[in-house]
Amino acid sequence: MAVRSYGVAIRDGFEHLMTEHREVFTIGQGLWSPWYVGSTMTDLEKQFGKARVIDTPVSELATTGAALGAALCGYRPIVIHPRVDFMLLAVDQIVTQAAKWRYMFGGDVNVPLTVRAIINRGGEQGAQHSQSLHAWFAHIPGLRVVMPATARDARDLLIASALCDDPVLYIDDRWLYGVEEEIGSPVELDLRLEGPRLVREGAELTLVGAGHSAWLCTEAARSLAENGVSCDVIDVRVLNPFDARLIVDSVRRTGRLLAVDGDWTTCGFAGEVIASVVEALPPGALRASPRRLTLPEAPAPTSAPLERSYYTNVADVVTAARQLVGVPGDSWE
Amino acid sequence: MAVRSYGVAIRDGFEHLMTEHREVFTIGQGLWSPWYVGSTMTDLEKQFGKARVIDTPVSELATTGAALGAALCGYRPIVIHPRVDFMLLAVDQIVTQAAKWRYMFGGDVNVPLTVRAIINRGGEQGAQHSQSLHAWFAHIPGLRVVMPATARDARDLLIASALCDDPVLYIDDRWLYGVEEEIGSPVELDLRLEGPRLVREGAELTLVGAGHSAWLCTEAARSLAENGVSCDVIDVRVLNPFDARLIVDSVRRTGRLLAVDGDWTTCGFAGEVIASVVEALPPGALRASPRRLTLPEAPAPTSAPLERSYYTNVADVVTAARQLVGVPGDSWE
Amino acid sequence: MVARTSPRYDAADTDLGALADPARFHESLTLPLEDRGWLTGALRTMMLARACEERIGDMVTSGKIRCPCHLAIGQEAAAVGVARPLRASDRVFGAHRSHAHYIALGGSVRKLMAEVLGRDTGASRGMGGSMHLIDREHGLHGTVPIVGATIPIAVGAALAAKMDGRGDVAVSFFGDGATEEGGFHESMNLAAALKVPVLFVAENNMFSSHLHISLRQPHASVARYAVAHDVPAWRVDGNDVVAVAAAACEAVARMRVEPGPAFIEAVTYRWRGHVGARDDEDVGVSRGGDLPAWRQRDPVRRLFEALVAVGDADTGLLGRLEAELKAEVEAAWAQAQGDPFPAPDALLARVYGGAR
Amino acid sequence: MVARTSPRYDAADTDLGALADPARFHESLTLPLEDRGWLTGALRTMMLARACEERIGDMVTSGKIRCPCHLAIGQEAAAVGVARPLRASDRVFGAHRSHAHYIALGGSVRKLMAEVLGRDTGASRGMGGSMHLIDREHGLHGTVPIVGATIPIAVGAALAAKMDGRGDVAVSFFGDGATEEGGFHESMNLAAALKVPVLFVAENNMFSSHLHISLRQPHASVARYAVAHDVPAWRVDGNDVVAVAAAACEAVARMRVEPGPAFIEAVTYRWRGHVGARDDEDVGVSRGGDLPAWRQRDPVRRLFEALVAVGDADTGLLGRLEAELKAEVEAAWAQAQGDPFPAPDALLARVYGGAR
Ligand SMILES: Cc1ncc(C[n+]2csc(CCOP(=O)(O)OP(=O)(O)O)c2C)c(N)n1
Ligand SMILES: Cc1ncc(C[n+]2csc(CCOP(=O)(O)OP(=O)(O)O)c2C)c(N)n1
Ligand SMILES: [Mg+2]
Ligand SMILES: [Mg+2]
Repeated sequence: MAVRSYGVAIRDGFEHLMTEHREVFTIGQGLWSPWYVGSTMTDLEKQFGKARVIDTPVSELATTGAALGAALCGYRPIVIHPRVDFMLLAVDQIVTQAAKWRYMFGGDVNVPLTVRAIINRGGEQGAQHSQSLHAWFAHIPGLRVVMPATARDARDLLIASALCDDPVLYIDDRWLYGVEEEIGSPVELDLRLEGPRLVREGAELTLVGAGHSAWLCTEAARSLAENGVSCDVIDVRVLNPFDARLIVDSVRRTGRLLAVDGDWTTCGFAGEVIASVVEALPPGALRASPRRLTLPEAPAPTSAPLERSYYTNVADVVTAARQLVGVPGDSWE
Repeated sequence: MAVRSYGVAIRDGFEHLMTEHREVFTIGQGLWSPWYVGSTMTDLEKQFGKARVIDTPVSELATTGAALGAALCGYRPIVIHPRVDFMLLAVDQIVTQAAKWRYMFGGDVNVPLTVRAIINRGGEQGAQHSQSLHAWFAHIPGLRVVMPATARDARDLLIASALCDDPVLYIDDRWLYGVEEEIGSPVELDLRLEGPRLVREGAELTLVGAGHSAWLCTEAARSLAENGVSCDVIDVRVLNPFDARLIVDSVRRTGRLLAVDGDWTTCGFAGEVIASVVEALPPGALRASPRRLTLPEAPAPTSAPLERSYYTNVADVVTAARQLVGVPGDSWE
Repeated sequence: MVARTSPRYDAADTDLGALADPARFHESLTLPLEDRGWLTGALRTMMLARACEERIGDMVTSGKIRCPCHLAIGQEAAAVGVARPLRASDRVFGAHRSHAHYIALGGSVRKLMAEVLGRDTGASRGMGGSMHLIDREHGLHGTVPIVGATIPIAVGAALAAKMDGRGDVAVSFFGDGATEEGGFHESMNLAAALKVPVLFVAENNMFSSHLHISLRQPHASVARYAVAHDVPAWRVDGNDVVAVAAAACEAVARMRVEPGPAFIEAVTYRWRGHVGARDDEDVGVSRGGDLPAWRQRDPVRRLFEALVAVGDADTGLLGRLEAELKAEVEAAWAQAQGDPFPAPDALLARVYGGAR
Repeated sequence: MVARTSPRYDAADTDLGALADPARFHESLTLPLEDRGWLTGALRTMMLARACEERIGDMVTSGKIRCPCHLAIGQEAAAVGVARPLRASDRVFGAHRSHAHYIALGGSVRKLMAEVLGRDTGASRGMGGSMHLIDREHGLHGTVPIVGATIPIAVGAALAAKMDGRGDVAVSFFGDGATEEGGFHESMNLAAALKVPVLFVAENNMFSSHLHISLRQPHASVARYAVAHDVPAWRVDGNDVVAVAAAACEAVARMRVEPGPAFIEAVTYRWRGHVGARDDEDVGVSRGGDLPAWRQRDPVRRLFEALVAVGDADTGLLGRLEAELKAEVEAAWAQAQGDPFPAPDALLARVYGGAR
């Protein structure tokens, strides 16, 4: 057991993969850069050589397509997009090629491609350097979508993604790079068996989130508990294929659901959580109307005060939870 | 009043726009082609000249960006993508540029760009020639998304889109081109005032859909009525910004909701309809769990029998509706 | 660089010159002294591809085939010539017009027919139809209809081949229209930067759907892009299977020993319309009246006459082969029609991988 | 084509030759006989851009500015030279490194400072920061940080200008890295096909973030792409404001009368790091030790010395201007710091358009 930050744990995942699996290599922008990918790939090119840690021209589409091509020929490439925003230039390769390749060729072709995209927001970067859009990709059959919320998952789900024979979009979040956890040595999970996890048990409310939103839920649940509100917290982990059963069972017990998502509302993942739950539960199973806590329906602003109010924080989750369970404000001191 | 097919009505919309508004022009692939865009633009280039009806190289991204650039300089371009699938190569220009342009430059810049995308599926075309993905675009603040279901809307919402000062994604569906309606002369609507429309009133169930799905709902409601099940049918028309109030009010009355959508389930538009409704209604307002009828979680197959079972038809809607209202099967002959 | 047996075309030329003149190159081919044995086989393969596509065209017209079919009739020499130096461990990718690529690499006619009929016995098990063909056994790793989509994928296959270190190469077949997609340029630069063994094969038939290249690009020759991206290029008469094969052999031989990209522009013409069996003039697309002349630049006839001239074929061969191949295709078609469709569970069972 | 006053560089050359040699072109500029009046203004504008960016750099270091700032210190001549033939009705677009473009076109220093501070009085009303600048009054229609994104947008602005028929042109500023985006090539071809008056200005500083162009492209000169796309191209010393202006004047003059694209490759170098005030060597990016030599190719000093040589400036001018501009920037900064942030309702009120 050792204390690992989320960022360093990602690097541990790369190190494990490239040491144990010769067919794994990484390609993308900024892999030889001191700042592009934070602490998550530091000196990998020195350790494994620039032939397996490939920095590229500013060509998202070709780089992603090339990784797909290598995946079709016996390798397990991990293509890196330092921002989700940049990856949008390559959606054709991810969504129309990789995700459909096995199917349109009869089901027998393995597509062990991992696309790693980094959510990198805040810091007054503005509208074009802030998007997450995980809902877009969770919408696509054939594409597995993973969002780790803890250091262990950051490492082990990266490993599971690379070892999976289907294309996987692995999305990590810079806001989590500093979060630490005590973890053991790397484990090779079978991604097809992974799904949402109950990370905290409670009785009055079910809090659901993925990635950084799962972290917000956990933090909020802690402070809610101190104020006598006990919550189930579910870390979604795998957004597609989405298995809602654990969430449904939880809401059946708590009767209340708050879905937190650091993305936009309309057709977003929080709405999917709510829809999946109410479809599965009989009418009358809820004690309160389910609620989602998401971004305002606006692009990301730059101006500091606007940016502060734009993003959801732990206090916002606590407030929303409190309203849902109907705890009056004054009982909160 | 004249009987117009949906396809020809779109052409009427172009004709009105280009006759009445000198700043309107169209650009995209296949505009001089006899087959690309069906009956919707026939001979427009002969009528208005190839300087205003511009066919292009196979360059979706540059063509879309160019239309945006013209929109920023006093024109009202309509860029055509003969298939949603091709448009994916241009999502950066639509989602990261056009949709955010006004906002990131302070709110005062008009972006009167219309992107017209055609849903063109079936006919054993397969996985790469079948996507709709309207949920993706409805997810983006700053981008208005319109899906006409009738000939009148096909024409008048196209006109409203072109005359709107915000970027609009207008999605029409080839499966509707033959649907006829008796309509008057073109009307210039203010898109900002348009939204979902109640196209049929009933008591037991609320059917909701957009574009071709709205047509399915209307057809199904007719046959359901013949069998004693009366439904509200709501044609969504404008998916973003999404105004769910009409749907919420309907479900408050009927207590039952079936959302039909010709797209995938996870993070799709049907889920958004359900989430918006249950968020707004008090617990216990529903008489049955809401339900969505969407595509199977698979890319589009080509093989005829698989393709037949892949797409939703009127009978599927009727069956799902019947189950929701709990009408036993045998009472149906 | 130029292919040995064809007139010298400088890849840097921005226009096609004589190659674009349909009145030229009707004469029979000049055959190389070596490598003659292969040519009779090449004739047969080109004729087989054509027989398949003529059959498919008829069945599209009759309505028996419903998936969109893009026929390469008239362009067979590009596919067959490029296939000359290839081996099963190479990785070939195509696009929407790839029946000839599939046949040139040795694909089964029965599986092709079954695929366009959506049968479980098809090349893609009935999941892809004409626009999605695969035959990994013979090195065909996939053809898809999103224009330009397989170009970067082929670059990655070449990267894999380079990492394997066994001298395999990747090949990307695409058309002149695909050179207008940004991904094509990104791919050329990436291949040059990574020095991977990918052969870009542009079949320049001067049309993208209904539009002649003069309406889409300032110049008619696309090899000029290879020059800009520092990729060695050959421009050849794409209806001269000997010229295409010579360029391919030269390019591939070098790539196998010294990994790096290469480019072949094969100037050709499609006899049929963009999609389906018609010729498009029926629906008002002007082909400048060039079609009849282009039919005279027939890659099959030109090779056949050359073989007769050097005594490698008798005058009756063409007719005998035609009859034989027609029968072969007919038999495959008949079998395919009896083949089963994918089972209903294929709809959901083929999306994700099975147990590891 | 070549710019009049600079040595003849053939745009078809694939490498930069002397232009890439930091030891060259340190001497003062050769001034044209005509158009001298403009040069003193050009000196002042280049120095103003630099003064603004030095201030911004300091404030980034001090933490007073938090948005990412990409400084163009050392590259001022490209912006100021290209601005020479432009008028307010032209449409200019930039990218992430566009402070100098904004100043060169006449943008307000106060609004620039307010923008990087996120104030409602900023160029983009505090909604964009350093990477999103607009000043339509002076012809700047937008700068954004998605690499290559404004290139096709500029092509469309040029299409609009052509439709307007008033001889206006569009200008797209971008870097060498942007030429690796497919959209750049699509845009060049589209501009050539539509014959629209867009001037593509590639500021080739030989770096994309941490990577030298030799690690990204087979050749160092990007003008070769213009040749492939049949776009008339000039390659100039980007630190020679006279050479840049000459090329721009020639290109724009032609475009105004006869719509069509043109391309200028301005070879230059950035003195600071990719982002922020540091030089990147501090974080381990090797710049090959070229930085000190490149500082000697200072576009400001070279113009100043030339002006002194011909008697258009006295030796004290540089110091006086420096002090004056420093004070101007300081004042603007002070005012901007007192400016209000956007009101809370701006968060949602600026997404869609208001009443028609
Ligand atoms: C990304 C994309 N854009 C547009 C199309 C429509 N389309 C299908 S084939 C084709 C023509 C391509 O021309 P070319 O590459 O020369 O191939 P050819 O048909 O001549 O063999 C086009 C534009 C498509 N399939 N994909
Ligand atoms: C589409 C996209 N990919 C990657 C990036 C990250 N990025 C920001 S600036 C930059 C370098 C661009 O280099 P160049 O175009 O030469 O401009 P310069 O920084 O030299 O002025 C990169 C890669 C981005 N912003 N957008
Ligand atoms: Mg073609
Ligand atoms: Mg640069």
